[in-house]
Amino acid sequence: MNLFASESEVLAPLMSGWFLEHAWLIPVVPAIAFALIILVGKRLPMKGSELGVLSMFSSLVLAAGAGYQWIQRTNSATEEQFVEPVIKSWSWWQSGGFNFGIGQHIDGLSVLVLIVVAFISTLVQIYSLEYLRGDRRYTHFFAALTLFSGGMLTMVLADNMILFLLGWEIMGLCSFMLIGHWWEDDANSKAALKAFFTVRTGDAGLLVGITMLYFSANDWTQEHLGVSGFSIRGISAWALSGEPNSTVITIAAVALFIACIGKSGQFPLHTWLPDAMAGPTPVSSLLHSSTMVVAGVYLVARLYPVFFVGLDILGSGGNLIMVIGAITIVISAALAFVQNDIKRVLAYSTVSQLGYMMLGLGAGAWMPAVFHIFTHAFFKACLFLGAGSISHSASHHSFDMKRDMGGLRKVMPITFVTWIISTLALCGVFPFSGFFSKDEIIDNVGHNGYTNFMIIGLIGAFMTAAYMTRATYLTFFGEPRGASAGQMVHDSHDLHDTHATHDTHATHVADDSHDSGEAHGPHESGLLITVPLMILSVLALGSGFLNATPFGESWERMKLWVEPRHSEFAPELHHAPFMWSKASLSLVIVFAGIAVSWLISSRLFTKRDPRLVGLTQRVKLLGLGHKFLVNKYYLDALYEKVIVRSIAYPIASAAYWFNQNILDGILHGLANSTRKLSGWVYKNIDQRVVDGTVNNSATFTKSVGAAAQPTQSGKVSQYGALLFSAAAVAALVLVIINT
Amino acid sequence: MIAQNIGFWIIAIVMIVAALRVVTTNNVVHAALWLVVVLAGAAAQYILLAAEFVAVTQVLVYIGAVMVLFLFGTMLTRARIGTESDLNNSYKKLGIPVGLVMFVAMGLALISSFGDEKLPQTATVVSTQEISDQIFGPYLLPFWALSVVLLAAVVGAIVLARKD
Amino acid sequence: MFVNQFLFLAAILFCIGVYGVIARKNAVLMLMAIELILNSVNINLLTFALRNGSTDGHVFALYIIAVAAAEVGVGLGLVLLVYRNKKTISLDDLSEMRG
Amino acid sequence: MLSGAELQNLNILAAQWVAPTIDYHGLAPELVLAGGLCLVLILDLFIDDRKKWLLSAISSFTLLAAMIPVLTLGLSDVQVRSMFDGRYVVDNFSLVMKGVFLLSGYVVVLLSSSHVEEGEYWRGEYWFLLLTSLLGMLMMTSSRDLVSIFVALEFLSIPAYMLAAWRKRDARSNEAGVKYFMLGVFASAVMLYGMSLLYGVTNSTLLVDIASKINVDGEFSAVHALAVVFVVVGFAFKVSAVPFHTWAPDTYEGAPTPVTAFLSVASKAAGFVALVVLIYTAFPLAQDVWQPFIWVLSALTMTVGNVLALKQHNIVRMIAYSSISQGGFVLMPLAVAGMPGSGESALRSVVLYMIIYAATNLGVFAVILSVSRKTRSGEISSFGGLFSYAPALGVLMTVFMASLAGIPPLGGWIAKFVAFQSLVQSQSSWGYTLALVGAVNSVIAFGYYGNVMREIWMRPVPDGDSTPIKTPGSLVIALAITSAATLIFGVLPGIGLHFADLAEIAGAISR
Amino acid sequence: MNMLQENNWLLSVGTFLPMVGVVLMMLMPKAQDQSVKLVALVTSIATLAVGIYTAFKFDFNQAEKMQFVANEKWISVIKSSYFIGVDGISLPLYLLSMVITLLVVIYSLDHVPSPGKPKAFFSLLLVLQTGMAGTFIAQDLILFFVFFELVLLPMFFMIGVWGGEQRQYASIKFFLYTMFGSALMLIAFLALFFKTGAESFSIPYLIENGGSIAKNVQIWIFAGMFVGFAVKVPMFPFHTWLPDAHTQAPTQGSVILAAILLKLGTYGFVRIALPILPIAAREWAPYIGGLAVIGIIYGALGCLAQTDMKRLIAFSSVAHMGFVMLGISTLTSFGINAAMFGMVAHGLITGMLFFVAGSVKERYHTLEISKLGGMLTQMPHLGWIFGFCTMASLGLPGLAGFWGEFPAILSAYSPAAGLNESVFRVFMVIAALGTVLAAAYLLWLYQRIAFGTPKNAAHDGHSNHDELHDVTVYEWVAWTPLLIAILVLGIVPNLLFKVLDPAVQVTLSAFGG
Repeated sequence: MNLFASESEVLAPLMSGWFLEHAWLIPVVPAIAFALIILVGKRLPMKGSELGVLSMFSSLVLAAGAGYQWIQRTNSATEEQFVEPVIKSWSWWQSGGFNFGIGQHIDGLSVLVLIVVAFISTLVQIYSLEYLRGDRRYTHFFAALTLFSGGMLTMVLADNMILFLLGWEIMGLCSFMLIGHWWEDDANSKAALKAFFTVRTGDAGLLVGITMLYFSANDWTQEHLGVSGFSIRGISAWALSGEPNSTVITIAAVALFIACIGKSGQFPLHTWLPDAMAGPTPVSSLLHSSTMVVAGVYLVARLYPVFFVGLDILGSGGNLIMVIGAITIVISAALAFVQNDIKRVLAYSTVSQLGYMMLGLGAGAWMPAVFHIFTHAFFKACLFLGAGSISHSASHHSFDMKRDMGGLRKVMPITFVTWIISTLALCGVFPFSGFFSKDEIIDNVGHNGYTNFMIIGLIGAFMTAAYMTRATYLTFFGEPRGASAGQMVHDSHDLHDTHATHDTHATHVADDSHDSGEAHGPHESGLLITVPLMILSVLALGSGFLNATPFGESWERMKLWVEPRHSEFAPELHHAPFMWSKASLSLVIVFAGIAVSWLISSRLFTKRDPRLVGLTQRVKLLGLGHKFLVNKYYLDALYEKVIVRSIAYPIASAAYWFNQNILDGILHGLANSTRKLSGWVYKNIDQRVVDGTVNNSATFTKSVGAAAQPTQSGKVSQYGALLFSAAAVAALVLVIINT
Repeated sequence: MIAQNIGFWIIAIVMIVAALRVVTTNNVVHAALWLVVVLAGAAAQYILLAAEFVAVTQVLVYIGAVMVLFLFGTMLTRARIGTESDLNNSYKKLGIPVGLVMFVAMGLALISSFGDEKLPQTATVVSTQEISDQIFGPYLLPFWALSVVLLAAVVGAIVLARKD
Repeated sequence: MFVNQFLFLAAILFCIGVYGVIARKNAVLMLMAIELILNSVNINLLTFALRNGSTDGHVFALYIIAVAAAEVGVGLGLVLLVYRNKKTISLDDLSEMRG
Repeated sequence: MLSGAELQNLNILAAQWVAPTIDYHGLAPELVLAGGLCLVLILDLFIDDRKKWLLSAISSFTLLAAMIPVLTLGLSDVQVRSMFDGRYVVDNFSLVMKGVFLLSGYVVVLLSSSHVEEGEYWRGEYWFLLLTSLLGMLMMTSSRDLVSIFVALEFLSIPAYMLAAWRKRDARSNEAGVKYFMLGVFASAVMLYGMSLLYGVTNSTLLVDIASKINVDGEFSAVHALAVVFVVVGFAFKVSAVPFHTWAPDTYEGAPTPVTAFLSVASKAAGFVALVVLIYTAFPLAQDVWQPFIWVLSALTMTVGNVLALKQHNIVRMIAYSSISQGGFVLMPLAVAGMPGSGESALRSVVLYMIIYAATNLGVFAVILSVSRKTRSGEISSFGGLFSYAPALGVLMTVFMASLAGIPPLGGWIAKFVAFQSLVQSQSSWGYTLALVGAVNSVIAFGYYGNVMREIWMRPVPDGDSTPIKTPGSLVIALAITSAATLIFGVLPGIGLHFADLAEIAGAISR
Repeated sequence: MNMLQENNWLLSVGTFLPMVGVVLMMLMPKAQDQSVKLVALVTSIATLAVGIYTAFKFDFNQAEKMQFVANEKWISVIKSSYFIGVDGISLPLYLLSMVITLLVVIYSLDHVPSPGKPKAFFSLLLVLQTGMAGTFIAQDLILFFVFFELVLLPMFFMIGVWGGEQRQYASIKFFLYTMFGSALMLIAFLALFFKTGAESFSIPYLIENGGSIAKNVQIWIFAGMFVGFAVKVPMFPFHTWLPDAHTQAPTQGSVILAAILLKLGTYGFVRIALPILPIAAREWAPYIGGLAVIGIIYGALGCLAQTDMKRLIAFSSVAHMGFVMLGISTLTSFGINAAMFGMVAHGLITGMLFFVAGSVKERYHTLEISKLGGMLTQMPHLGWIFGFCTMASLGLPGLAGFWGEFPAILSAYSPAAGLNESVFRVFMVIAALGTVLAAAYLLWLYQRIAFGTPKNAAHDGHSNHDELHDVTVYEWVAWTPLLIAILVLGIVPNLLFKVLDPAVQVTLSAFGG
């Protein structure tokens, strides 16, 4: 502490405020709400949901207040001054010289994520009021949702790793509860199991990492900062102090990163995430797009100094985080092409976007990556909720784009518009928010010298644009199919579509109270659904301007507020100067992706529709006069035959095959072989060897008895013989000894 | 001394032979008679060992009383007077090694401890008075006890042996 | 006379008695074999009495003779009892209880 | 060897015979008992058949009356009363053991009374022989010379031989008696040979003299070894140590059950008393012979007794093997009794073990007798479901079994504990090894004790007849005494240990 | 010290009060089942009241010192005395045993297992209580041993009489194992006694003097104790009695086994083995740690292989106690704190799981996992409670299980001075993997049992359908305290650590701080 005291005295005093000082209330509110919902929820008029919404809203207000005061705080600092985070900690328990604290660590990053989480949670809860109305476990759902938010908020403002871990695990638990919300079906509960288990697998890394960091850092932090080795601030400072042994910190960083891989669905542990779409759509929207999966990214951002030093970010030609991030981007984007399930497309897209964040963090592009967390949350939540809206009101609870959707732009205008905005944001089209974050990441990756990774990023951007366009086309354009065309529910669903049955399941119960009569045809969703969509789409459009690098320094508000200035607590990072040339390159790529995909999609899917065959023929013939269409036509064949058929599909399919058979296979194989191993160990080691020894010793005892029994022949002479011979032998032995 | 020695050896050999016959003969009555020979030989040896009173007691009690008991026992259990084939165990050879081992143990011990030690030359015969002084002095209590033992043996044996 | 000549006589009688006990199954003969052993003990005692010049051995021998008589009495009583119930005094046949 | 002059002296001594002084207070317990047995024998002649129950009452009163002088002796100021030149000694050790014999005799009388009344026994003679045997035991506790020990041994054995065959019509009982008798005679023959050698090499029958001459200057001849081994064999038979145990199961099984109780407790205890007396007063310096011998005996006894007990179906036979194995535990500390420092604790352990074992085992027989009155069976399986129709007996049997298995807080544990303590106290590898053997055996032992508990608690009633058992009053008293003793010794071991703390006799050995 | 001896009657009363209840019950006529239950209930409530009063009187500022010390003559010949007292280590376990007994009694009011005989059943329960409480307060090795063994018989009968189909085998196995261990332990105690000069069996005395025993002797003595305690814990490879005993025992028996009896072993390590024989402990620590992590992995694998719910929970005990032993093997105060916490937490959680398993068995008449399913549909409350316990058991932060597990792992990173760090770090990683496996088997269990649709085949048609009632009042009353405790200890672990820590520090003073 003394080391830095003199320095900070010179600098201007930082502003603080009630909201900053009491930020710890933010997770406490939902925690209390959770308990109340569990205890009295069912007796309340809205069955506890009002408590959830209210608590999230209060958290949002608190978070917003904290955000406002934080901005004031940063403004009160000088340009180069490190803005001290508002840290409060209390001792939670101590034992054996260990002091486990509880407290808050409020800085730009945490305030940012707090606001995002509270905001998205509020909207999702409002959305769920409608979406899950009448569900048999309505109260439980809100309880879990609230607890989830509480967990996430706890994790975000944790001042030490133990509290961090607590929040982290509570989220894992809630994800289990929420994914498995409709656990009557095996597939759902298995998905829940898989999700929690995969995440837990990564958590072993977190445990190891925390432990290693604690023991390596504790002495230093106690001496210099007077805090324990669990403290995030302490660890950060220690990592940058040049003190740590490079091996230790590297291993610790890798261990922590393993946890992030599990939580953030990075390659190769990403397979749980698409399966987790089995949960209700609001859950997907909240947990698996904008908040929970971001936890892994958040961990990297939070303990950035550790990773920075441990993995030698900026110091080498590439590192683990970047490699994993890059692989994830491509792999999952490719996968998104072959999905028919709209939520799965979004899920893979999430994975891919998380890959961007990781890539950015790995490449030293801290600010863009964090900013991407921010923007991504809005547009991805919007997309998911949009998908939910479609399924809820138009496709009769199906998520199958090919069979049950199409042409919905007309019936669901609001959903359509919000979807398009969010899609453009996701694709990174100027001026939608995604552009300002994703493009920045790619730009900075290149700027920091990782050209190869930048190219991968660009390829990813292309693919993103393409698959989103495909999905959009299938959903909103073309002619309505299946349920969206008013057909009745299919009784036999595809295998990987089972969750759809369960969204059905949910609302079947509600049919009597639900006036919209969804079975009668597609229509726009109610206000409780559309309003959140609209809010989110506005943010998807506008949030990018909070850090709009193209417009110069003065627009980079977020950087000012969030990015820690270089100090003992934060590594020094450089930003790529914005250049329109580079930006336009990526924009071109994005548009190319959209265009190509659009063309292919329209041709492909239209062609496949038997009712449109004639039309297609006519278009083909009439196309001579429409250069644009004609060109499309020629390219169409080319793309379809050469690119799509021979490259995209094989690659994507291969990736999917790889995913299903190799990665999942390995996972399942691991699970199976563990199960088999355990069976074998149990049968052979436990029952035969260990237990067998015991049982055999009993047998042995008995056989000794059997061997001794003949001495008991019942014949006096033999008894006498035994008596005398024993006496004789004893005498002989002792006589000889004593002679 | 020499005469005593000769006497010892003759009696000893007779005793051993007789003892062997006791344990090998196939006639119960013969066995009893061979036992008389052994007991008588023992009495003779006691005299050589200057224990007249014991020798007399031996003759009285053993040859006089115990042998009669044996013969009665033999008769009451209707053993045949002639030879019998069923007197021995099938595993009687087991007795030989046991006896031999025991003998080796005893022999080793006796040789190593007493070697060629000799008995006192001037053996005065222990008088009956000395013995009675002992019995009614320090060994009085066993004597009392013995009376109860014999009473119990008599009472018990009668109860067991009588028909009822 | 050597001490050992008496002692060995006793030892031999003892061992013959042991053989007899093991070899015989007729109860009366077994009792006789025991008498051999008891006599060997008496020879021992009297030898030592002479060797040590004390009378304790004599007293001891007398007690043994008396007890032996009692034992034979009890033994024959038991033999008779057995004979009455089983019509045999072959002790090998007395092996109803074993194991 | 001796000069003429010395012989002359002996003659003079003999000539000057004076009547030995007799401390009648010291002999009072024996005299009371002797009077009682004469009374029984005589009354038996005059009493009408229907009033024969009086004899059991007289017997039990005799035993309790004999306890009075034991108590007065214990309270008197004279610590040690020595008679007949030290051949008969009344010290605390002998008093404690006398008390044990008298009280267990009393319990045996209680056990016998209903049994004897109902069976076809010669009642008057039964009590007479029982008291005779007990008198022999009292004598054994005080005997300190070879002749007395030998006579006492026969004193207590001869009536017991006959009692074992007391169910005259029953071939098994006859067999039991004959086997016991034959083996008993073999063993006493061997023992006598050993005693003759002892007398030969030490020229004394007095144990203290033997002790002073047995190992004069560290030299230890082969005859000493032979003598010690043979003498120990004689008592090893009595305590049914393997391989001298063979009679025990057959005799226990065949003999009338109260007699079995008597044999397994009192007779065995008498064997231990003699063994202890010999080891502590006659052979303290011969430990190189008897320690290894007893070590082997103890290990064998525990193990063989246990493993054979596991296979038994008959409850009494199982108890027979169990008591063999318990004998092994009693022997355990004696295997290290000659080592520096552990003599005293070994003695304490043996005495305590005997006391507690007596209480527990008699209790077991009381339950067996009570139960067999209903089931008329000796099979272990006849105990099936006992708890359901006779909970009190079930619980008591459980208590006794658990005590035998050495489970706290029942008496058996402190007995085993003290035995282990003594072994460990020797701090020798012999001690540790035997302790391990004992530990393993105490676990095996639970196999059959637990089996009985399992029958009682967890199995159905074999014949479905679950009418309650009517226990005669005498058995109830016996059960009360034994169970109370078992519990009290376990919970407050200090009481038992108080009696077992007999420093003076151990004094000879604990250097 | 004088102040610490105030109210020293409290412990004796608390320990032996149940015996009064037993005597009362014994005196009662056979048929009066209701009054038997009443006596049992009243006795256990009174016992707990005394326990709470004890806690109230306990000076938490001196948690490191023995309090309510009573030292009376007992077996003076062998220098053993009735020496009792509690400190911060004992108190939580002492109280836990009382609480668990009361809850089990409450549960049993409605659930006397077949074949009935409530009088015997409640008597055994109360005898067990005395034994358990006594073990935790005994400060004399012999007294400790007596109490330690006192619990054997009641448990033997509880398994053997009221257990499942294989009950007789299981009960004998349980007994033989434990007896074997305690026989060796007894010899070790004796050796310890003589090697410290045969002065006293009192634990404080031995702690003072035990350290001076020669190293190789210490190692052997420790070996004896190790076997005794390890059987009870149970550690691999002495664990095979546990699944059988747990599976076959009646619910109440399983609960007590899991909640208290297993703790006797670990408590023995902490209270006796480590402080008295510090040098040997240091030598043994790597092996204990190794066996502990083997137990963690092995128990988890065993769980995965199970098809029986109760057996699975039983195997999970092996794994959880592995964490406890890992904590102990580090010989650091932190590790032992973790272990102590783990003991309490495991007691609460696994006890609760066994309660649930018992109720499942009662309703479905089977514990075959393949025949169960959809519990949440049929009995939502039971399902949620089960879920809660599952989560607690797999070490979810915020619930009690975590504070036993994670600190144990943490402590393994830096074991006490003199222990091989790299070995323990390997242990740490393996243990961390063990948490993954724990999640696997528990979640899988939960998924199979609670989720899905009910398999009606499990209870042959409709005949038993009416039995599928949700949690009953008795169950609620018995379980709520446990559930609350799991939660409260998870949120405020300091409640326990505050008490434990000073005492653990003192315990470890033999290791030089």
